[in-house]
Amino acid sequence: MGRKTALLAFSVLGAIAANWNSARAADEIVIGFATSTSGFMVPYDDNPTKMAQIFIDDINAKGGLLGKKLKAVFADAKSDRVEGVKAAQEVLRQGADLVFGSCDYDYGSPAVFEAQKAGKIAVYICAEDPKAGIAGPNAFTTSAVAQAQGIAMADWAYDKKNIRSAYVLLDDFDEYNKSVCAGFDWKFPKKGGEIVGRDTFKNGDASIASQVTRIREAAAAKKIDAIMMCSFPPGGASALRQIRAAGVDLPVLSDSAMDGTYWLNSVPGLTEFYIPVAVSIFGDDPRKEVAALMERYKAKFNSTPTTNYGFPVYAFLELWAKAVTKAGTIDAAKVVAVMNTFKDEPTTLGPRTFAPNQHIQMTVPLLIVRVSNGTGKVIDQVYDKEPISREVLYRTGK
Amino acid sequence: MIGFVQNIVDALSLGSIYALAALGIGLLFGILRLINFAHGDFITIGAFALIVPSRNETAVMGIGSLPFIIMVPAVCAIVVIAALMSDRLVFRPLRRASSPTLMVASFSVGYLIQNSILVIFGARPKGIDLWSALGKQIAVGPLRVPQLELVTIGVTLLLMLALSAFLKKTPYGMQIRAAAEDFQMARYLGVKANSAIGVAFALSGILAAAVSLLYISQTGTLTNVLGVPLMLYAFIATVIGGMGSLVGAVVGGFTVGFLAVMLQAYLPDDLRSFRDAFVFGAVVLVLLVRPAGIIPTRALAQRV
Amino acid sequence: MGLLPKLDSSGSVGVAVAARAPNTADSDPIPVMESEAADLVADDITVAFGGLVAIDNVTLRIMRREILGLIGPNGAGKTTLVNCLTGFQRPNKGEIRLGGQIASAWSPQHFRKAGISRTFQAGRLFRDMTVLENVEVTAAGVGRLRQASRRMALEILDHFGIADKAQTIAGTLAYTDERRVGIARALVVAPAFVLLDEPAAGMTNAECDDLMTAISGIPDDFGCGVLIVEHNMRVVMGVCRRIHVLDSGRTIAEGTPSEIQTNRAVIDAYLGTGTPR
Amino acid sequence: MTETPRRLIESVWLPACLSLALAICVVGVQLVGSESLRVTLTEMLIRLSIVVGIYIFIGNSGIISFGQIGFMCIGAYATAWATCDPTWKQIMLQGLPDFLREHTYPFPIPIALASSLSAAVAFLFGYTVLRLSGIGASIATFAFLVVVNNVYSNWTSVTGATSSIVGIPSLGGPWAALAFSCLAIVVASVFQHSHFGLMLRASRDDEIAAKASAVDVLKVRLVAFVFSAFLIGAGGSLYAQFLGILTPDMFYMSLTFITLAMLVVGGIGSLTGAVAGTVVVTLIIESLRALENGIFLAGEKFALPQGSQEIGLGIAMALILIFRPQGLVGGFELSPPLRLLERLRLRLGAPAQQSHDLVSRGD
Repeated sequence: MGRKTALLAFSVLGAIAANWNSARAADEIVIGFATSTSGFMVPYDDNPTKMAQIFIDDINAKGGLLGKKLKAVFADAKSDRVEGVKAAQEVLRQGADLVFGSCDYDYGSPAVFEAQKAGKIAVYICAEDPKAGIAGPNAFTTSAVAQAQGIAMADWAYDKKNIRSAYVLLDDFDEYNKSVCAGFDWKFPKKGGEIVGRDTFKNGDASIASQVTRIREAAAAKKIDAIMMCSFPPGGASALRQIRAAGVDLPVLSDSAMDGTYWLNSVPGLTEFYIPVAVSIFGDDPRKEVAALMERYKAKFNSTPTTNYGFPVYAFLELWAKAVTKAGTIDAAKVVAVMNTFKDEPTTLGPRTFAPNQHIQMTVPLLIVRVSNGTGKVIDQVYDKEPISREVLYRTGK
Repeated sequence: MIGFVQNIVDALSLGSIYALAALGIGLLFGILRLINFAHGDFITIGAFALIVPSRNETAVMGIGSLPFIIMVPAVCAIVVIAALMSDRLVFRPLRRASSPTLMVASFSVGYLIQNSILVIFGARPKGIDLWSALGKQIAVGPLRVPQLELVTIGVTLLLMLALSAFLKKTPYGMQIRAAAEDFQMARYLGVKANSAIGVAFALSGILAAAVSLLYISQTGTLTNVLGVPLMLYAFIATVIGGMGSLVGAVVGGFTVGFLAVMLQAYLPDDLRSFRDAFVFGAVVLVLLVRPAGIIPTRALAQRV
Repeated sequence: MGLLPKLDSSGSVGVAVAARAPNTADSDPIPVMESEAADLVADDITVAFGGLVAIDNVTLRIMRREILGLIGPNGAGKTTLVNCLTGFQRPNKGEIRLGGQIASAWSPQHFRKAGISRTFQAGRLFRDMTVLENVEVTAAGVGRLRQASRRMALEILDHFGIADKAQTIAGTLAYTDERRVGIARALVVAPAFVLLDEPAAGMTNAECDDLMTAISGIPDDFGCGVLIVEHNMRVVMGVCRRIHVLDSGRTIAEGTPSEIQTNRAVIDAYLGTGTPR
Repeated sequence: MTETPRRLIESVWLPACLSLALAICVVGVQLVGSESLRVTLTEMLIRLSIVVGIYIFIGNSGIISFGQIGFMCIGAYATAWATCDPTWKQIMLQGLPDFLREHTYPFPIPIALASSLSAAVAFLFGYTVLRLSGIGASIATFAFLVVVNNVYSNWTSVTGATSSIVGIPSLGGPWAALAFSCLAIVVASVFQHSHFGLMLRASRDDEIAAKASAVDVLKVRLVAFVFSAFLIGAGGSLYAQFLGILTPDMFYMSLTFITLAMLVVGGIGSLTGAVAGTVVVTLIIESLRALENGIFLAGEKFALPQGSQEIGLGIAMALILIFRPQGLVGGFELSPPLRLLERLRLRLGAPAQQSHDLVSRGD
């Protein structure tokens, strides 16, 4: 039995292997996507992958880069870490010069490390974990640190909304949420605000009844101006529904992961809900170029971006193209060397900065979106340039 | 003090949901010795039955927009059909299989359901609004109780009474009880095993549908794995309550609900993140003190 | 072929010799001396399950090298008493003593290591294991080395004439073979006492005859005392010198077979609940 | 044939055959030379050592444990503690004891640390709960999994909580994994042929009768549990070194269920089953993935729709169980063709060494 199975295994694996083929034309620059097109990561990876294709179209329409056309190749990372490694190997075999890994730091890292090992530039397609900025000499992420969102909320709430006391509700299910709250926890007291209470829940909790009870008790004992909720759908939406159902009408400040309208049915009649985003997908982004980008996305894919997470990759690719042009080569080391010198380099989404040990944005301009009546509206813009300390970034030394 | 009473109500409400889910698992375990890991996915089916199948990001209510009197039976019917199909296609051919085999088979069924939903509805979580009016609160003295919690507790009591009346008063119910007590003996006495089991699957389907509706009206969000944590808590509840005992399943459900809510409410700040470790640690303690569960059944007692 | 082999008067090879000299290299944890002090005693024990009293102030003594019968109508508490004497049930009151030591709180495996073994009504063989392994387990359990265990198991199987089935999976055995393996399993590693729970259940008369011969030989061949719980009166009357009668958890009579057969209380007890087989 | 060489052959045959089959796979893949296949094979071999580790406890004791993957988590993190860069640990894992925080250790110390820590935890936990039987014990092990996951997901100063740990140096490719899975197989085989294995299987078949046969059920279960945790801890260590990145959620429900499914699909009662189940389930997954990516047949590209891999796996597992409720090998164990060996020996007048067929009913 064992031997038969082994033989069978061998022959099938052989057959699978024989199906691989690789080819790269000399006049092409290949961009590999080792992102997920199946499984639970799809909602995160889908939009940015599409946005990158728009960039490729734009460049090719202009005649390419260094006289070569850009070509996209794809391999499904299947929302699985080990598959991520294999997807990276697959796109590398197809000649990828730049490899995108999954949006999430945990799920993107296997592919990013694999591509770096092959000496290529490797990019998390939208990870906001600060660690994605120090994942290696050739590793980048397109986004800004999650802390920036909490900081933006603290700035705006204190300065513009006159919020002086806040209650922090953290979904400690994952890193992203903790980072957002860490930014808020750092900035809000610094501005003079007071955090009057805090509590945690987990994204999958069936009920947050006791957390709501505690918020109500805290509100009865002391004045609370707003709740800062660090979470993401579905748990964040569910928590918001329960908070509102319990008659807690305080303003709720949140993060970019709560962007989009797809979950709004969960909280009928939601008002007084505020999020920081890089780009508004509600059709009212104040920047003309961004609005135009949105139109091109609609035209190409016949759908609007679901969240703002699709956009930063475009800005990143602009920088990369600029660096390639400047270096006159696609050699990773030379391109990275140029990118490391970018300081407040303009892009469609605003200025971007890299440094040898900082391949993530520390500060970006963020829009404040108010959600009400089932849609969002840009009401303000925040650009906090204060350097974030290491303790806040990596949440060390409590 | 008010906070404490409030926590009791919260715990009763959460406990109710776990108890209903545990009843569904306990019912099948009693008869088949099947730990139905797919039960949570029946709950998921009930939730997705409400909306129009589509991969669009915004969910559109289908059955969920029908009047209450049609919507509830329709959701129940869909879950019952799913439960009966899983019995017919998978569990019936496995009647004589060992319990690990049954368990892994039920896990396969659940995996299949989760991934089919993923393919049909897409991976992005969906938001829907079911009975948000129930979220309104009733003031009872200084206490403010969400109607939904009262409804949840009420529905649970009602379903428990209805189930126990069904099991005690109807011929099918008696067959199920006989089968739960001693399956082989019940067979000798002429209980038609497959139909009794079919009825039990249908009942567990109705219980799952009830959990779906109560749960969704509370959370308003749909994902393809929403039933999994419910199932796990319910599974724990069934065992510490006393495997195979329906009263035990209910008692276990409330125990787990109370543990979760009270620990969340009264653990100190630093330890609150470790709530689940405490809940499950307590589960182990309950088992060590009462290995056969809080309400042990004769059927499972080890006989020398 | 009969159920059990006829034994010659000197007893069988190896096994019996080993049985008579149990204290060799790796000795039993409790040295059992052949004197009154080595008896297995249930002293005035009571067992209650919730409100239900299963055993009520029962005293019973099994001596080395005797065969004691334990009878009584269904529900009299016979199996509960056997459970108490083998560690499966702790008495609520009273003590179990072995050779003067108090054994009430011992675990079942402690009892077995101390030389008290039992069979079960339902057979309870290890169904997925071979016959040899079924018997070997006990030798392993009391701490014999692997080689020794296997040798002892083979010897006892040989003694009961089932060595040829050593590699058969126990779950596939015929009913009578199952019984033989059960008894062989109880007699491996020279127990001081063996408690047989309804060994004759479901047997034909001819099979019962073989069984009686075998049981009668146990005290001499293995040097141990036997307690036999049995409904079949022919078997009980045929092999026992002494009989203990329980009814509703109480001792109602004790004596020789002929005394028991004429005892008024015993006859009432049986007529009250049905006819003895 | 005399008793001793026969027993020797019996206990050597099984691990030798299984290891040989796996070695052939590795050599084959190395010859084909596909990087992705190498990754797939390495992952399969690591999983194999995990499934075999699980088998040691579940297969022999009959207690379904949901907790064994918790030991993988413990082993993997222990490895990270021993191998990651000290400057990184000083920032992220300040709660570690000095000897871990300030140093890195070369192979094989991380693996030794991983397996002994797992084994120690298994001893403490097992000693407390293995007096439970059946479903109660299963739930206790499940609770163990949840507690381990919860603690590792929140103990920021020691595990980095949900934050991933990166920079674990990688250890070899398929060869290291092969060595480990062979080691696991040998340990499992030795255990199964030992006295402890015998007594444990007796308690699996009938706990009451085992007690009456002087078996200290708690003790034998505990021994198996600790052995199992030891191997699984080592497997976790290997997995951490294979992937280079760690988060607690990797070692939770889905891995628990997939490994249990591998064991049950293969046949819970035999080591051959554990190996066959792992290989077959991996093959099903990989074939479906390949089909989903599309294969070329006669110049035409055929591809299954997205999601058919998961759905196909669910259906395939259900079908296997329906048609073979005892698992693929149904409790059969590869055992030496003794009769054939005997005949050969008689004919040749010398002990035979090689043979190529026969599956016969084993333990």
